[in-house]
Amino acid sequence: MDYKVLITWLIPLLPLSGWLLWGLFGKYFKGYSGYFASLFVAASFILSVILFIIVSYSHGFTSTLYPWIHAANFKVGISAVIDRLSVVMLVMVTGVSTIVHVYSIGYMKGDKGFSRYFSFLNLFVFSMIMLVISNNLLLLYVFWEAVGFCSYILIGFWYEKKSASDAGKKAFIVNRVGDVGFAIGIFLLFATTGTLNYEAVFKMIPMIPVFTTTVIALLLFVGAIGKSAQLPLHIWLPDAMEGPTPVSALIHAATMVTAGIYMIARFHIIFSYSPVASEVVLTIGTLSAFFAAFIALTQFDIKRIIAYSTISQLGYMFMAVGIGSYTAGIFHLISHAIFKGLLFLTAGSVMHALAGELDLRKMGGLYSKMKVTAITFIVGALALSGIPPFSGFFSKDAILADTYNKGFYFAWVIGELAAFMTAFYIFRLIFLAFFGKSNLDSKVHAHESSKMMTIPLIIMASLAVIVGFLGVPPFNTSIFYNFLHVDFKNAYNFSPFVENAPWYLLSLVSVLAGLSGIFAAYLLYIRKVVMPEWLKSAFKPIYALSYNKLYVDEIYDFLIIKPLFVLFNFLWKIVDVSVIDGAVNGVASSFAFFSVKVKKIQNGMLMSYILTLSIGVAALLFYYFIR
Amino acid sequence: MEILFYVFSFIAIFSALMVVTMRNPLTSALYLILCFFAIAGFYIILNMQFLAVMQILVYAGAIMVLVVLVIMLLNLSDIKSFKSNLHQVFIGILISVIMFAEIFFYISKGIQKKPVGIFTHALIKKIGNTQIIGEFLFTKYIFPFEIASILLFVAIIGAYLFAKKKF
Amino acid sequence: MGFFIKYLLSILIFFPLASAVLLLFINKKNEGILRYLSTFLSLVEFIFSIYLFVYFKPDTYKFQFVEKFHWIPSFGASYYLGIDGVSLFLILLTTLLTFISLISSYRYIREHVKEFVILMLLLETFMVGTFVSLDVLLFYLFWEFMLVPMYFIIGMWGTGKKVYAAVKFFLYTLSGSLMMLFGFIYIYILHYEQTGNFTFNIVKLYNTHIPIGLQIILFIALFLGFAVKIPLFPFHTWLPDAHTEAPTAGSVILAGVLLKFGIYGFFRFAIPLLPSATYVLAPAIIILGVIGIIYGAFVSVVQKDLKRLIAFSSVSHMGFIVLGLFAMSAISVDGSVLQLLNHGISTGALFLFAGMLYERTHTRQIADFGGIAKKAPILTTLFLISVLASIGLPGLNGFVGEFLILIGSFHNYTVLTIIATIGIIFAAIYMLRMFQKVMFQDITNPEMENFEDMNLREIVTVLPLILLMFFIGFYPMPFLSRIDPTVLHFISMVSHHDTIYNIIKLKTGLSNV
Amino acid sequence: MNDYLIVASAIFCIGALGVLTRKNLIIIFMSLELMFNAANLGFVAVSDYLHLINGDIFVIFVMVVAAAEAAVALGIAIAFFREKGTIDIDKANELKY
Repeated sequence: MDYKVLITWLIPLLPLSGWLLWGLFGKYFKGYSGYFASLFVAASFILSVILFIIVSYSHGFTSTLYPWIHAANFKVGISAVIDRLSVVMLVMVTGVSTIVHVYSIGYMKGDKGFSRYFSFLNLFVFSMIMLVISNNLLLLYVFWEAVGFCSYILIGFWYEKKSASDAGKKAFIVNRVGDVGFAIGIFLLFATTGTLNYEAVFKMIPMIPVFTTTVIALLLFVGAIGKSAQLPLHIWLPDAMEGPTPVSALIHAATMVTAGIYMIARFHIIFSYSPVASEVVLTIGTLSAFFAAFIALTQFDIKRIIAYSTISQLGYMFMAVGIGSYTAGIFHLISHAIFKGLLFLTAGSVMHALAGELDLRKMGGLYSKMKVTAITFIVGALALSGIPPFSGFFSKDAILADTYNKGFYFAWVIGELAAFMTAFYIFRLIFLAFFGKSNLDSKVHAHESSKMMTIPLIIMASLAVIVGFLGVPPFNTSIFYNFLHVDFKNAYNFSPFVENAPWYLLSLVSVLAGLSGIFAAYLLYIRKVVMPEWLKSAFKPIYALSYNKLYVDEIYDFLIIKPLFVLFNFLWKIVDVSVIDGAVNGVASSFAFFSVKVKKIQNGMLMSYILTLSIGVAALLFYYFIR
Repeated sequence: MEILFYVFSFIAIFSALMVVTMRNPLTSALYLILCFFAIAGFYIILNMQFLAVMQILVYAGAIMVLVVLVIMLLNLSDIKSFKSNLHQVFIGILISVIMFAEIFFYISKGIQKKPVGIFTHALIKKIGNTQIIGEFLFTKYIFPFEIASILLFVAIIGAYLFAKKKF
Repeated sequence: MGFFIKYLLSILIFFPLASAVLLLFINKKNEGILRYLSTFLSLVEFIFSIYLFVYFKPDTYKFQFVEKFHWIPSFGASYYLGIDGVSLFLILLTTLLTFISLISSYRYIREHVKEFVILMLLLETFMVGTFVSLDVLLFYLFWEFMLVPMYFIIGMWGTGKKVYAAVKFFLYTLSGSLMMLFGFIYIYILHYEQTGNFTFNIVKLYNTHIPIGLQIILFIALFLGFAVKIPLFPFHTWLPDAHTEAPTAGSVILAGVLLKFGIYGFFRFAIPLLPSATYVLAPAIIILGVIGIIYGAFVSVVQKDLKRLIAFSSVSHMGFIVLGLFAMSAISVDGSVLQLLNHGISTGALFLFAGMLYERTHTRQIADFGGIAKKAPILTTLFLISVLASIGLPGLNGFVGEFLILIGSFHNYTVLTIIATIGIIFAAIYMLRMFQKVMFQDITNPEMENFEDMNLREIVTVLPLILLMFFIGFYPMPFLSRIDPTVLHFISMVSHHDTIYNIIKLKTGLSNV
Repeated sequence: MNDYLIVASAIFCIGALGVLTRKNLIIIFMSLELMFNAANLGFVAVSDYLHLINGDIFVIFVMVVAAAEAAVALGIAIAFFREKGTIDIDKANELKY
């Protein structure tokens, strides 16, 4: 076997074997399964880096492990495509996974499901790797669902808690709604092109009618909405924070939720040939970016704030891919993976220190008690707010600049507004949690976390600083752009540049938006120029809207879930039991009714039997007579 | 011959009517024997002397003796007739009459089928009806004949079981 | 060995019968011997059926292992056996599930053990016989014989309203199959009128020319027989009762094998015999199937009884299979056949778990459970895998079949396929709701405190099924490659009849749904 | 031949009348015998007309059956009488639902 192929397949197989090992023999490894699991993933990471180097100095390739489903003219294999896009994603996925694995060893220490946890985590890494390297839509769909399942099982990891298992179930089902759209898209694609292989599909796309392409693209996008938690299917992500925090960092910030962006980037040909679908992507992305940030303004649960922030940042990425700036989208994906992962991990560290406390109102003044955590958190927050020289600045700015230059001014304005709100809510969190008066529960003894947890934080924080420089503005000339753009050069250029505003002016606007957000938070929560309570009462309807998350859950509950359950009960109790079974039993009981009548004839009197018999004989004779 | 036929017919039908109308079972039984004799007479007219003899031996001899014996045994002669349901009597008569009418019409419509067999009166007379029946019974019908013997055997056991004091 | 392979099908039919006769001579007090011996014998039977798999030639659609003897020459009935890629796997499924359900009932069946094992083996004989008969009369005989042991299994060892359930099952299927018999005899006589010789040989009957109007009537007659068995909406109401009240082994066999006969009957008899009628009626049947998918899923959500929920989910799953079969594309039919196996495996496993839960707690009400995951991690893991297989999670068996069905049907029946696809959302809802309430959360019912995890016997019971789930999920090729030639031949056999259908469609202005 | 058949049917119907109207078990039995004989007469008459011998043979078997029936029926009558103290046919009414 070619060594490239070997490396390619070793990358997913290492975590897969890890899953089997810890899953089946977890109890024999005791506390060491975490170390081994991290080692396996780290090995995958190293191999990914090697593959990255190979690909950047040569060209991509595809490789088939074995034929999976061959039925009539439907042929799909377990096969991988290795090109620049997939190696970038591979390095990101395995890298973040490695860090999170190491962090988890400290975080999950002493949990009775230790091995189980690492087993599932490895399974997730396997699925995610396969998702990014798969070479056909079916395989993509398979691991698309598989990561959803891992998310289900990891969110509901502490299954005794009803809220946790509820959240897992909700995540799975909402994801499934998206997946159904995705699946139908695949069906339509197969019905039109007759194949599911990427290359073959992409060759066909320019030849099929735009309308069909649009429908396919929109259906695929439904899957992305579900997986990447965009409006209106975002409801599962905040609830998913019931899971262990490293899981939130890995799955619900860095990797799985970005699958939607990866998918659109991967299928950029389909999307670029359908401007309408791209518009929809842009719209949904913009709305999500804005409204999620809006909701995050007033939340008090730190993980939920970060979760809404994730939705918002994913919205930015969708904006990018919606305007055809795929490279910028992927760049933001990478930098977001790092700084959002960092934010979650630090939030986990805070939680760990405070024995699981998540409510902002019960924190405060933590800076003095846990310096490393606080500083790394602030680094992450600065990156999120888009303050140079942190990575978020470069990546977010690349997106917003493209939005402006391609003429989507409205989206640009919303984007800048959201950037302001982003900076505000994340620094509100910082000021409330790390500074100011301590509102801690007296029983809780806050302390810095162990080395096992802080070292990953430091690594992530330094990455958050470094990675940004891969995309030094102007983005179109940066290293990252030059590396990745090769893969997108076949895209149909549906939105050419219409403006050419200088990059530094646009950057200035973004930075100002971020800084003003931070300043506003500073004024409100540190200097207390205006009391937040006053604002709350002054803008009561808006506050309520934000605090109650736009009432989306309630609307779904009222409009969909409750009527459906009424329908279900109706179908069962009325239609099934009464109508159908009633009809059947009706036939049966009508027989019973007649037999009660008829059995009177059977009165035991021999004479009447004989009489009946002779009437019958007479009748028979009569029949012969008239015949 | 014609005269004999009508005489026998009259005796047979009259005694049959008597059988069903007499109140005393014993009287009925005696009329029944008379009826059997008349039927035996028919057989003789029809050249089946063997059957006529069998008729008298088996029916009048064996069966009727048995019946009379039972009547005596149960001492039924002095049990007066049971209250008959008028309703039922009426329907019975009606059905019987209808049935008879139907059969009568059916027969009088006539069955125009030519003789198919070879056993003409002359042949039967020549060979002798007993011999013919015997030959058939022990060659072609040997199997039913044997079955009949088993049936009788079973009947004996059955009758014995029924009449036994305790089941 | 040559002899063994040559008469393998007869051996497969009569071995369980001989085993049952053997068991007759064992004193009914020796329950242990009865159980172990019957398990062993069914294992031997399963091993025999593996020979079938090994010696099966994958690259042909022709009937294999054919045996043909005269049976009733004056009727043209013969003892004609043979299998193709479809019946091969159904036989394997039958023998495997019989073995498994015999092991699974060690604890559940406490009384009349002898009668139970004998009935199970008899049932196996009849089921295998039904799958291998290529003679309509032989098929019908086995088909009807099958009801008798099942009737007793439900009626004697069931729970609750067991006699009601058994009688309902019996009458429902019997009345359906009488209609079917009528259809068969009609075709038989038609064939006689056309060719002048009586034959029940299905391969010869395929060539009968039947006018389209008559085809439709006959198809409806056969349809009633098979649809009840599937069970297609609205003929499904016997299923929840029968499943719920039957003992575990009965439910497993019922769900795993008996439901397959309906589809198998369509595949082997109704569709090839009456192809034009199939094309005319397929949209209607598919609509029923899709209603079944959605309806079964909806009703499952609100079920309170564990087994009843699984039973309704069967209705939903069988709807998918009907959709795939009648969509008449090679891919979807492949998927349907594979899904037959998958449904047998995953639903069989679910019933086994329901049985285990019932044995421990003597309740089937979902609300009575909760928090079992804490007490029984192995049970939870394996149960979860089965639930996921039933949902159709990728990587497990259910996905492959379901996906093939949907992608194959999409071209011909776009809207209905989309509706069916939405059904898989509800599959996730009802299964996960159930699983959460049964396994997760905290223990609320104090009786669950003493819940024991699975013992070795129970693990052995479900392990083959769990392994199969993974195997089919990851590498379905050994199955698909054997099914595929048969299905392609099936499609080519019926597809030239769609011209007639197209003419009718033009005349009546029917459009594809 | 027709005359014989008419006589036979007349006897048969009279027998039927007896069976239908009377309640005495013994008389019913005797009426049955009448009907048997009517049938026999029919057999003989027809086989005489058609020049066959089968009907005559059949009569012999009917006689055998009649004899057997007589034995069993009278056995039943005795048993019935012992059980009920009467031979009223209407008292035999336990054979019902």
